[in-house]
Amino acid sequence: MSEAQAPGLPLNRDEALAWLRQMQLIRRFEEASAQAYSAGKIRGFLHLYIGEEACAVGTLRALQPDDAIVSHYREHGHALARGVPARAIMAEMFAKAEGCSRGRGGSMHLFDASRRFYGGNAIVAGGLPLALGLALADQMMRRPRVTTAIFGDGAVAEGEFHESLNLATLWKLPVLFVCENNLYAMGTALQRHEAQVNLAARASSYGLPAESVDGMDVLAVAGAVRRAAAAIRSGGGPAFLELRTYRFRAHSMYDPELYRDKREVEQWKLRDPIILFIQWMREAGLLSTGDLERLEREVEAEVSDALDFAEAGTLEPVEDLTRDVYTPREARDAPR
Amino acid sequence: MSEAQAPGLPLNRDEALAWLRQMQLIRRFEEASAQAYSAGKIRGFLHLYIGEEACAVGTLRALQPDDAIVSHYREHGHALARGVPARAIMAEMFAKAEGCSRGRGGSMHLFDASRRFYGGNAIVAGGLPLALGLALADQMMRRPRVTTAIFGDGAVAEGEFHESLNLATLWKLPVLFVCENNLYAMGTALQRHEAQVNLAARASSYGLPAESVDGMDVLAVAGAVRRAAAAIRSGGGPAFLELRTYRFRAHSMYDPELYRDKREVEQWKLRDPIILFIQWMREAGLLSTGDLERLEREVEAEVSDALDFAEAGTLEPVEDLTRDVYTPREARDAPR
Amino acid sequence: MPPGERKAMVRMTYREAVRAAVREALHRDPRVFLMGEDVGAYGGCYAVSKGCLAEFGAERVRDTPLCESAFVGAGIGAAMGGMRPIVEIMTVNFGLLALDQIVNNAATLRHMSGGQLSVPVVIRLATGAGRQVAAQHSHSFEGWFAHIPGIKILAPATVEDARGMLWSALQEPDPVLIFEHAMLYAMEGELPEDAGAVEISHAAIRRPGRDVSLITYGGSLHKTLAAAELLAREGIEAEVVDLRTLRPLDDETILGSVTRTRRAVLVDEGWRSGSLSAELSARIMESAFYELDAPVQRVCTAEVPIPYPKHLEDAALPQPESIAAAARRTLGERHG
Amino acid sequence: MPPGERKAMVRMTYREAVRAAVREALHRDPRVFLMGEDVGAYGGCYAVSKGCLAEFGAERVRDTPLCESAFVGAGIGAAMGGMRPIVEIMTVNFGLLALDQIVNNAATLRHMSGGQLSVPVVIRLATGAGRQVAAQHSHSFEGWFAHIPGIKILAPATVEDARGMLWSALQEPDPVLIFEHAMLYAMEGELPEDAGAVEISHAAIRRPGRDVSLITYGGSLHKTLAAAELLAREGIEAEVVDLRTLRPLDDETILGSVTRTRRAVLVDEGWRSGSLSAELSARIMESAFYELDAPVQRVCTAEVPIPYPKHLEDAALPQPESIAAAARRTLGERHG
Ligand SMILES: Cc1ncc(C[n+]2csc(CCOP(=O)(O)OP(=O)(O)O)c2C)c(N)n1
Ligand SMILES: Cc1ncc(C[n+]2csc(CCOP(=O)(O)OP(=O)(O)O)c2C)c(N)n1
Ligand SMILES: [Mg+2]
Ligand SMILES: [Mg+2]
Repeated sequence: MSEAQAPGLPLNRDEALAWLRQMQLIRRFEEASAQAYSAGKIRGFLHLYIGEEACAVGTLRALQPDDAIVSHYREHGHALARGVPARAIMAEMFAKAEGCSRGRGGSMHLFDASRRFYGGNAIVAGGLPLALGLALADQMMRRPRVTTAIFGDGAVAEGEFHESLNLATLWKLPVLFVCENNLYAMGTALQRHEAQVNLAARASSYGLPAESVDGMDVLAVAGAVRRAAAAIRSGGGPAFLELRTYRFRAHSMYDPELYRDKREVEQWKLRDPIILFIQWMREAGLLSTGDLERLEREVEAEVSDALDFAEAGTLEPVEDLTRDVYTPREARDAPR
Repeated sequence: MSEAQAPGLPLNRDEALAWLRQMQLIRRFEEASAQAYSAGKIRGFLHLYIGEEACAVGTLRALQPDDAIVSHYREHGHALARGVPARAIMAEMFAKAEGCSRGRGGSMHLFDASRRFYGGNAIVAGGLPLALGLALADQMMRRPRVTTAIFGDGAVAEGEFHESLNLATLWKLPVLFVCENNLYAMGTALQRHEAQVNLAARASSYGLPAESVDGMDVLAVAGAVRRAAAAIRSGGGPAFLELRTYRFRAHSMYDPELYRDKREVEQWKLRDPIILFIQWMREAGLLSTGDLERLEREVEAEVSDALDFAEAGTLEPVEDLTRDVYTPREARDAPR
Repeated sequence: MPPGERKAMVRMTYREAVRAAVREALHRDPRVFLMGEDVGAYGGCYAVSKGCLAEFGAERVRDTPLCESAFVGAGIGAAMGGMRPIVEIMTVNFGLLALDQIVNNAATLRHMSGGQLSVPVVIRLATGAGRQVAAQHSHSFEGWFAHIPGIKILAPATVEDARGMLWSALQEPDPVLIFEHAMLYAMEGELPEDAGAVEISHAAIRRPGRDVSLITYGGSLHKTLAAAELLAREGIEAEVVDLRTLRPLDDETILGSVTRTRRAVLVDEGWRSGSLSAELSARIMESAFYELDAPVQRVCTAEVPIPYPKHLEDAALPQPESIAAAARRTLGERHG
Repeated sequence: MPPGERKAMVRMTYREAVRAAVREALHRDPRVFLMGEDVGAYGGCYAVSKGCLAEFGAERVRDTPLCESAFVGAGIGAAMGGMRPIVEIMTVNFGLLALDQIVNNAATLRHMSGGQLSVPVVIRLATGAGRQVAAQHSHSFEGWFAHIPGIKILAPATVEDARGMLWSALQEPDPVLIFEHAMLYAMEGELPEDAGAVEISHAAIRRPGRDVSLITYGGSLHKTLAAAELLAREGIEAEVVDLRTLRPLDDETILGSVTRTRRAVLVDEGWRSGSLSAELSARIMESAFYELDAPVQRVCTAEVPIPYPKHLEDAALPQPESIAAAARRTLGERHG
């Protein structure tokens, strides 16, 4: 974690604690989700993010509030790091109307327009073109914003990835492509789905700046995102970051994990991003006695509040089933 | 045309004459098609190949009879160079049942299963996945064949291009990707549709051998294709060739050519592939007096025979309209 | 307008009417831009946007690479970002490459986000057969797309609707697809000089009649009107209904007409099985069964990839004579 | 089999039946191979092909990258090249990404080549809702795909058909799509130990009855049978028809049943407008209008992207009670 220790790194104690807290919140939130899933409170597909927390926190912390985020279906971490309340996310997964998508989307479809969090997209690579469009709108309206598209290594094989990188580069769109390379697309290992396993090299062939970053190191991620976003914001066109990470859990709750070796997982756990960050904070003298216990208590309380909130939530009335397929009349008539 | 003069180049006088004849046949055939189009004998879309003859002849002459070809909609030249009779192609464009696709396909959909000529595909990049499959069949059946996919520069932006290059490289499929880069996709110049205008560089990012070749030099094309095909045939996996060429005519008969400068066209005509090859043959002492006139007469006769044949052809009976949507019973019951 | 004064009328083609609509939109609303393959330098593959690049510049008239999924997705994203994109897909045949974006994103984002997101994108697509461009360029999928909840579908059949539907579509908060039948572009009509937006929620009775309802839209309207002429000569007064909007359907006008005439013929250029006409037939079955004097008839396209030859293409499509014959069948008892 | 002897029966799930069919095909025909996302190391996203990689090796059980268009196209090409591919698309929702290949290639190649080419590819897709996987994973497009001429569509609803349809599909010279409803995989049934291929051109009467025909297929069959049970308790004898093959439809069985019962309810999980039920209704209108005692009713899915919450998903889909209610409506006079 060399960079963080370099003089001038903008990370003071409060910030470091906030980042750590967020990583822990994601971890705890995910563990609670898995339990709620086993208890039948959460249904459908649930894709856990455990192990990848540094990617979400590093990326989202380095962006501005009016930047847009387009994520995929493994996005609880991104939503939390963006500031979507844990309550709203948990309620969403409990299928409650108080959820951030009114309960209609569930785990794979978290939305929060007020935070410019545009999903929650469950077609692999399907969010990339949307990110292009959001960025194009900013470019045409001369708004100095960055749109970040987050996706996995599996998305890189899809045609939409290619079309999007070409178009973004050609039009110099303010898009940051963030690929969370966790080495597997479901059960298919990177070298079995990509002819070119160096994803930054793959991306740079489009002529946009591309870099590989240690996705277990929140400071490295944040540094790379901050630099890339600054360049994009000042008109430099799109950039690509490969975050090298690993999911500690199965692909989804259905996955029997036949395709990888337990030892490989254990090996990666030695690089747990939360532990690494705690170590760094300790070494940098940013963690005082009691900090950790306090954070853990706070996070625990926040997650259990989210669970209570979700539990207490209400179901959307059946009569509203087809509401919002098209814009309801009330909303149409309101001044836009 | 350095390479052709290198000692040991396998091109004797007879071959050279045959190649020249084919290039001239394509040119003359195309001119006659344009006239037939103006006369209303050919309808629909007609995409002329004039200026690109060296690509077709160089490529097809370097392949084996049991290799497969998957072409796009600007494919008269490929079909002719493959040996599909001029009669059958002209009859096809005249919508006659004697045409190589029974008259049903027209200019964009030439097929000849007996010559393993698989179209004639009019969805840009849509033929690439088919080529993968044909090659996969050969690979699995241990047949030492090469499948060549021919497409334009415009196809490179499509998702199917990307998916196909990745999959072919990953599976080491015996596919030769031949991109006829004529610098325009309809009215969109290369630098306006590709972020990376060096298409060989684009392709090589997948990790397959890729080369740019002077597409106006039939010997250069043939040499590159022969080398690539040999490597593929011996199990080396796919390869990519960019043939740098230019179409002398409009994109299709509808195109008013608003997007390019007449001078640019004139400039390229100075590198007319037929003239260049004649010059080379002269310098190499392979062209005798009278050869050219004789070839021209032969070609003229062949084209006019094709026109007569097409004119005399018959229309498919209306009753057969829906025949072959599914395999007819007779064909099903025949031993397969 | 003072009584007795006539509005100044102008003659223009359907193509010119669409162009006028595009230009009006670009003038009136700075959020509007046009994007698609060859809409700029080439002038549009049907010359609809000819001159627009020069008039509005490359930022607002954007040539895209060949990447239907990415640029349609970018249109969706730009709409979410506050723009009002007009995305042109050359023909609906290539639109299949963008179907994921249309179905999984444009059509679902509002509902699945609990009403938070709005996708005011307008997609224009050419459709239909008749130009002998064969099996990959001739299909009519507008009725098929009408299956998808969350999008609206318009099919202007007259110069007036070609002129007026675009602006209305741009006022919609939800995605709208406008299908322009390629055979109509050259059709001429008269319009008031100041013609502008038309309403887009009602079907229109293009010819009143009491004996049988002929219900159709788009390119088939004119064949159906011709059929009504044929029938008139036999003393049969056919009412011709132009659906105009294919989703949502204007049940009131449709059922009103059928209830009056007690007989109906449904005409569309989709393949018969699963055609829009099937949906209309089912609705009439459900809501006007007891009003019917004869079973409803359909005249659709033969279930075959459209072949190139004119005689076969004609035979595959609805024609005035086949429409009139179906009408006569519904009147069997009287006109057997 | 000697009289009096009973065939040995085995119990298995629908999933096991599909697996047995896949294994049988791989054993019997060396041209058969299985390809798709995660069919190998992961064991299939629905565990259908679990164990097949180990049994047949990586050449015949091929994990693909995420690239639906390329691997479906490769299946089409391999079929043309003499193989008999079974291509698995995880769900039809992702199948939209491969629609260009299916519609523009698989469905057209035979006809447009004048009958020269054969595309004996089998594509298996999961379909349907019920697992709370929301708006991008739950849709039923099999009825919609049945609009496309040139392909055949099967929908096995029973363990016997899951076991037997695959081999029959592989004997077809034309492309066949097999839709497996995701809710059926866990369903158990009894089969003769030596169960094998079943014919695939006829619908089946799963329960005879004389009062009303309930016509359905796939996942809805079991809900429809449950509805028939409900009705039986009220003295209504419903006949339940399982379409089995959605394209081409078995008009004889369908119309035969309706002509006998004079009433019909059509049930499918597609959205109502433009559903397969619309096509059935139109056919009944055209061929059995005078035999009907009441208007045909449809029970389809509400026109909404399927929402995540169980109560809303249930409300969106056909259910035994709504099916029974529709049947009662057709019997209005007697059972108002
Ligand atoms: C177009 C499409 N194809 C297949 C799937 C099924 N699927 C869901 S996630 C996934 C793997 C994606 O892997 P990756 O992009 O690496 O993301 P990760 O899950 O590793 O975070 C697959 C195949 C899908 N959702 N969309
Ligand atoms: C998917 C698709 N999009 C658009 C078109 C319309 N179209 C036909 S040819 C063409 C340009 C293709 O250019 P290129 O690949 O360079 O081939 P060239 O015509 O130059 O030989 C376009 C846009 C199409 N046929 N298919
Ligand atoms: Mg991954
Ligand atoms: Mg080109």
